Amino acid sequence: DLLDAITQAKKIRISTDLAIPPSGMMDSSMKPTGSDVEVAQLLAKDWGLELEFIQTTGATRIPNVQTGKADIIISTLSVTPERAKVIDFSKRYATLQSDIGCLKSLNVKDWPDLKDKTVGVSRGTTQDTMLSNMKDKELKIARYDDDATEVTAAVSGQVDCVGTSATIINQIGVKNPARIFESKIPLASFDLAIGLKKGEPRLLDKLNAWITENVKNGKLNAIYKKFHGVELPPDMRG
Amino acid sequence: MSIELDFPAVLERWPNFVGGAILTLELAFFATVSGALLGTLAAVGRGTHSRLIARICKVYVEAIRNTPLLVQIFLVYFGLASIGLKLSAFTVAVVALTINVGAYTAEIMRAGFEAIPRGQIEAAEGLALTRFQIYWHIILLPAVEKVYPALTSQFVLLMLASSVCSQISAEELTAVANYIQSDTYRAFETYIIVAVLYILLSLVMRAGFWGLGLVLFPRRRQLGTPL
Amino acid sequence: MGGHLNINHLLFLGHGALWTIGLSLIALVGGAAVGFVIALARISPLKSVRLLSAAYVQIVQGTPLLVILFLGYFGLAAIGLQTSPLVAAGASLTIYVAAYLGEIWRGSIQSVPKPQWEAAEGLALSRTQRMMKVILPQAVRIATPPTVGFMVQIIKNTSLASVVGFVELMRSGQIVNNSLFEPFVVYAIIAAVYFAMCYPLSLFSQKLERRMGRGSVNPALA
Amino acid sequence: MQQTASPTPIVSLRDVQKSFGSLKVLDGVSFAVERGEVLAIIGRSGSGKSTALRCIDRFEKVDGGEIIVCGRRVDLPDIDLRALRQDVGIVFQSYNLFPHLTIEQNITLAPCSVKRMGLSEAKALARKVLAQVGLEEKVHAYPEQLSGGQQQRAAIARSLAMQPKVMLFDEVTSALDPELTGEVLKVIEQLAADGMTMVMVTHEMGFARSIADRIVFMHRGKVHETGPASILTAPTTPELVQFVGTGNLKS
Amino acid sequence: MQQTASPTPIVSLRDVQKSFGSLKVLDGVSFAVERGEVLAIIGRSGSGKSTALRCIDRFEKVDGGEIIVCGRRVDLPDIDLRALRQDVGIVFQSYNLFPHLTIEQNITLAPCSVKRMGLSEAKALARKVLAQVGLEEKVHAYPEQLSGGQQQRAAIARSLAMQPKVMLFDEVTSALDPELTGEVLKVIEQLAADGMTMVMVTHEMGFARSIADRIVFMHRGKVHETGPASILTAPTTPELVQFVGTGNLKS
Ligand SMILES: Nc1ncnc2c1ncn2[C@@H]1O[C@H](COP(=O)(O)OP(=O)(O)OP(=O)(O)O)[C@@H](O)[C@H]1O
Ligand SMILES: Nc1ncnc2c1ncn2[C@@H]1O[C@H](COP(=O)(O)OP(=O)(O)OP(=O)(O)O)[C@@H](O)[C@H]1O
Ligand SMILES: [Mg+2]
Ligand SMILES: [Mg+2]
Repeated sequence: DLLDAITQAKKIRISTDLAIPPSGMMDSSMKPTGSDVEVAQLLAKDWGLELEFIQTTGATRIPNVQTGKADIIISTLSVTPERAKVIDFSKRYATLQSDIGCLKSLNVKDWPDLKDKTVGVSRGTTQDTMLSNMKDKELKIARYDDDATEVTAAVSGQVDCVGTSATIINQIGVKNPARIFESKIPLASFDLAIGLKKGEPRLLDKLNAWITENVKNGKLNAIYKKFHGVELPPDMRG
Repeated sequence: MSIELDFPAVLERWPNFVGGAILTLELAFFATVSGALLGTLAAVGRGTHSRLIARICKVYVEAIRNTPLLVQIFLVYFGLASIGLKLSAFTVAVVALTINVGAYTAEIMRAGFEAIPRGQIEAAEGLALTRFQIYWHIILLPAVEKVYPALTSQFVLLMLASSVCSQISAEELTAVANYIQSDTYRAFETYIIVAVLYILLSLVMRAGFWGLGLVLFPRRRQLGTPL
Repeated sequence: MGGHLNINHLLFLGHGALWTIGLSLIALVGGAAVGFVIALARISPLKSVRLLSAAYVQIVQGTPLLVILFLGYFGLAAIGLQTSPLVAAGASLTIYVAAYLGEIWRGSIQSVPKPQWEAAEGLALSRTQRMMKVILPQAVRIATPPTVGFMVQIIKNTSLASVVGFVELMRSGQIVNNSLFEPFVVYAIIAAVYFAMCYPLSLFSQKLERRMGRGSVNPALA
Repeated sequence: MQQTASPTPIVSLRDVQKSFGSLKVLDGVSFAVERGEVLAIIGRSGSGKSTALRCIDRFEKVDGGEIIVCGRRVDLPDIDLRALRQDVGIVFQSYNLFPHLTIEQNITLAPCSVKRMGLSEAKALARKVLAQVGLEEKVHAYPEQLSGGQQQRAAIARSLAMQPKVMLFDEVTSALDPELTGEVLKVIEQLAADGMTMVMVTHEMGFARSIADRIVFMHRGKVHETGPASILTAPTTPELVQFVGTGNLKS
Repeated sequence: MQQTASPTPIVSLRDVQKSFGSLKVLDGVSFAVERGEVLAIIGRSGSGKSTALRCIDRFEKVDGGEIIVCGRRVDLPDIDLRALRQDVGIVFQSYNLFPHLTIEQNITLAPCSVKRMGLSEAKALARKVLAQVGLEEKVHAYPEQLSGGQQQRAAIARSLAMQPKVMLFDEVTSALDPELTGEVLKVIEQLAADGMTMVMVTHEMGFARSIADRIVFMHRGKVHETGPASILTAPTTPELVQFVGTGNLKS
């Protein structure tokens, strides 16, 4: 099975999108970095394997493992029942806190205040799905292809509100001090898990064991804190 | 087959697909109409005696034809917002696509203008028609007729290229596909459906152009000459 | 995240530009070879061959390149054919380019005036001799400007190969932008690099066009 | 070079010079056309016949000399081109009908656009000029549905509809076979009988002889011989002798 | 319809039928050409002259009737086209020289490719046929550097180089002015004097009269009158009277 194949090749191929900061991105010397990147590196080191990143775009993360181009996905995959029909998920290795962030000067306290404001999101993210399902709240949603475009939309004034992780919300003010954004309404916390092809129970068990161990020893929490500025939620810190 | 295809799971989102396809068609329609106008003007501009106007038109055509559409869209979308002009994604998409296809249309139309035999223009000059009357009555329609297949292809390509508008939050067909496939993780089913829809849309457009050709070129209709 | 544009970013972009050039070359060489066959098939005396090639052209021209690339890479893998990204991208681009070049060249071949075909026939030349010695040398002159014009479009369209994992110019720009969040700077650079690659070709095609004294009617891509 | 000096010529060229690049095409051409006169310009290929004709309607700018048409100085840069062309009708060898318009639309276009004539009036006019050239039944046909001779007659009708004071013809029959040529020449004969002033470049020696009041024989950009039609039967210069000689092969 | 029955005609058409769609273009055409004979086909535009000529070299398939050329049944589907065309040379109104090749290359192409002649031998042949048409000095020129008459003569030379048994000419002079026409007709006269079998469609009545052994007058897809050149001066059918009558306008 896949686990044997990996062990035999002494190499693990991990599907990661390197254009979704702060989980996957490039540092100033154009080396991969980010929370997912370090998780992947930790995993490869622990298992004594060589690590190969399969560069993907958001849309091709899943087909890469489905068709055997990559072994697993570590790329801010959040778990939903719908998606679980198509691939298997490990236990969560992190959670992602998402908020509605708005221009600081904007008087937004609760959902009704968002009426006739446009909320920018990254298309196809779980934030997108959540907001889209809130039919009763009469939200106007602008979907961008990735976080960078979403941030640019906020920076340039195309939108005054965004639905994304707290880390990204803070990034907007850094880019344009005239438009500082802050978290206004907590949206949800999503579980992030490692994705793999269906029907690989041995690999799945091994991943789960590895996650349990590294949650316990605090390594995953350290990585998360380094990039997201906050700790994992208490119930995950063991 | 290493994966199971489950089309019904994706097809149950058909209203989204239809919505996306309609938006794609709308984008293509408006950009085609205004792009045809802009391109024709630019083609006329390139042929004027005013050096300045000809130069401006040439720079426009070359700058657009040699840079990617995506970059153009970003520059219009974020550029306009940065100077405080907040237009809807749809408007921006139409504007950017118009600017883009206008440049290609200009080149095609120029070829059409040049394909009008000199004798036709001299005959019109001999009849004392003004420059504008000559363009309007003698050059425009026959030129369009000559390059109609190229124009048609160009506008179908524009429709296909409008997929990059998903980047600036226009909910056209590709955007819908991205949304659905990241929601369901059923990329294959989604892409196959999208491919079929795009082929259908291109057939719809070609049929539309065929019909328009019947109206525009009464002579062909009357004599039964195919385009 | 954040930070300023530095030499590493530029090197990264340069690396992406090299891939863009490489992919373009593959697309053009492969597309030209297959496109030539398509062009001949489109004017074949056999109706079935004509219909098949026409259907091929119609379908490929109606499908976005992105979808072709996706199905070429993941679709083949799904039915058990593992291909490397390079092979998949090469094959998909070839399929795509061939449909367009095939059409451009068919038009050029058919635009060689009918009397030329008849004159060659009247001299008892065989079908191949007529094609090789009389028709193609003339068609090449007609076909060159639209072909070069189309090459410009291909250079820009290779950006879609990012879907199969290529970090070519556009994708490398996206990656840089997503770590810098400086879209205006990054995209201006990308636009400039594309312009530097495409404009010489555009100029060349215009020169050819002018030398031959005719306008090129190329079904160019957006 | 003999020049027919007479009261008020409707067209007159004096010492006209014209070069294309380094090629001198017209080298001091002078002739004049009286009201109601028919002038035929003959000469071998490349001798400058078409160029001379085109200069009269200012399709070419001249480099020197003087051209006066209906009292207008055509050689000057500030000439009112559109006024000139309302007075002058020109018909080319390649008929240049507008292929996307019906014969009627071809004819009514200029009267409606230029003279602001009403559509119904223009249509009546179209019928009148088409009758003049014997093409009444073709008003609604498109040019490509007509034979060459019919197309050429329609082109003449289109010019006539602008009621020009002088008509220029440039080898209007040389693309036609003998029978179609006959049709067109009959129309021109009729125009001549009606008193239209005409300048025609032609290869039809027989026709030139029978219809032209005066012949201008051009050779290498100069008017080499000029005189009444009889010079064709009794040419004096060796060049005209040779030219008429080869021309006879056509007969 | 009179048919010249005689020993072994090199070209013979018997009751040839040909339609384009619903248009009957050839309606039972029969005539024959003897070895060394010069046949001129005349008739008004659209009467089917070109079509008849094209059928002889099988550029058109016939619907019925029989065509025999150099002993080959051209009407049958299994004809060896390339063998036929080695025996028949055809020259069109639009000279159709290959613009991308020099005159020499135009001429040597077929002998080298079809007859597998050596290049030096082919070049010598090119010089010979060019001498025949008086164009020796143009061997290395490209077609566009030649005048119309020269191009047409080069096209004739190209056909001659294949040493055909019969030559077909379709209005080879009608795109030319009288002087250039003269050049080409001289070449054809010389060929006739050398005994070449020729079928020519022509509008040059004078030329047809002086060179043709026999005239075929076509009218509405039929051979309406046929006979020696003298029928042109004494036509018997009203159609030929009318045709020659209008043709006279050309002289
Ligand atoms: N626009 C032009 N540019 C350059 N040369 C030209 C141009 N028009 C005509 N010529 C040259 O000028 C000369 C005279 O041309 P023109 O057409 O007046 O001759 P023509 O007497 O009408 O001959 P033909 O009987 O063949 O029509 C020719 O040598 C021709 O090549
Ligand atoms: N390929 C074709 N398809 C349809 N109709 C044709 C075709 N070729 C010729 N015809 C028609 O057949 C008729 C005879 O044509 P053909 O060319 O033989 O006439 P022609 O006697 O050579 O006339 P011309 O003197 O004008 O050359 C014409 O009415 C013509 O329109
Ligand atoms: Mg002329
Ligand atoms: Mg003919």
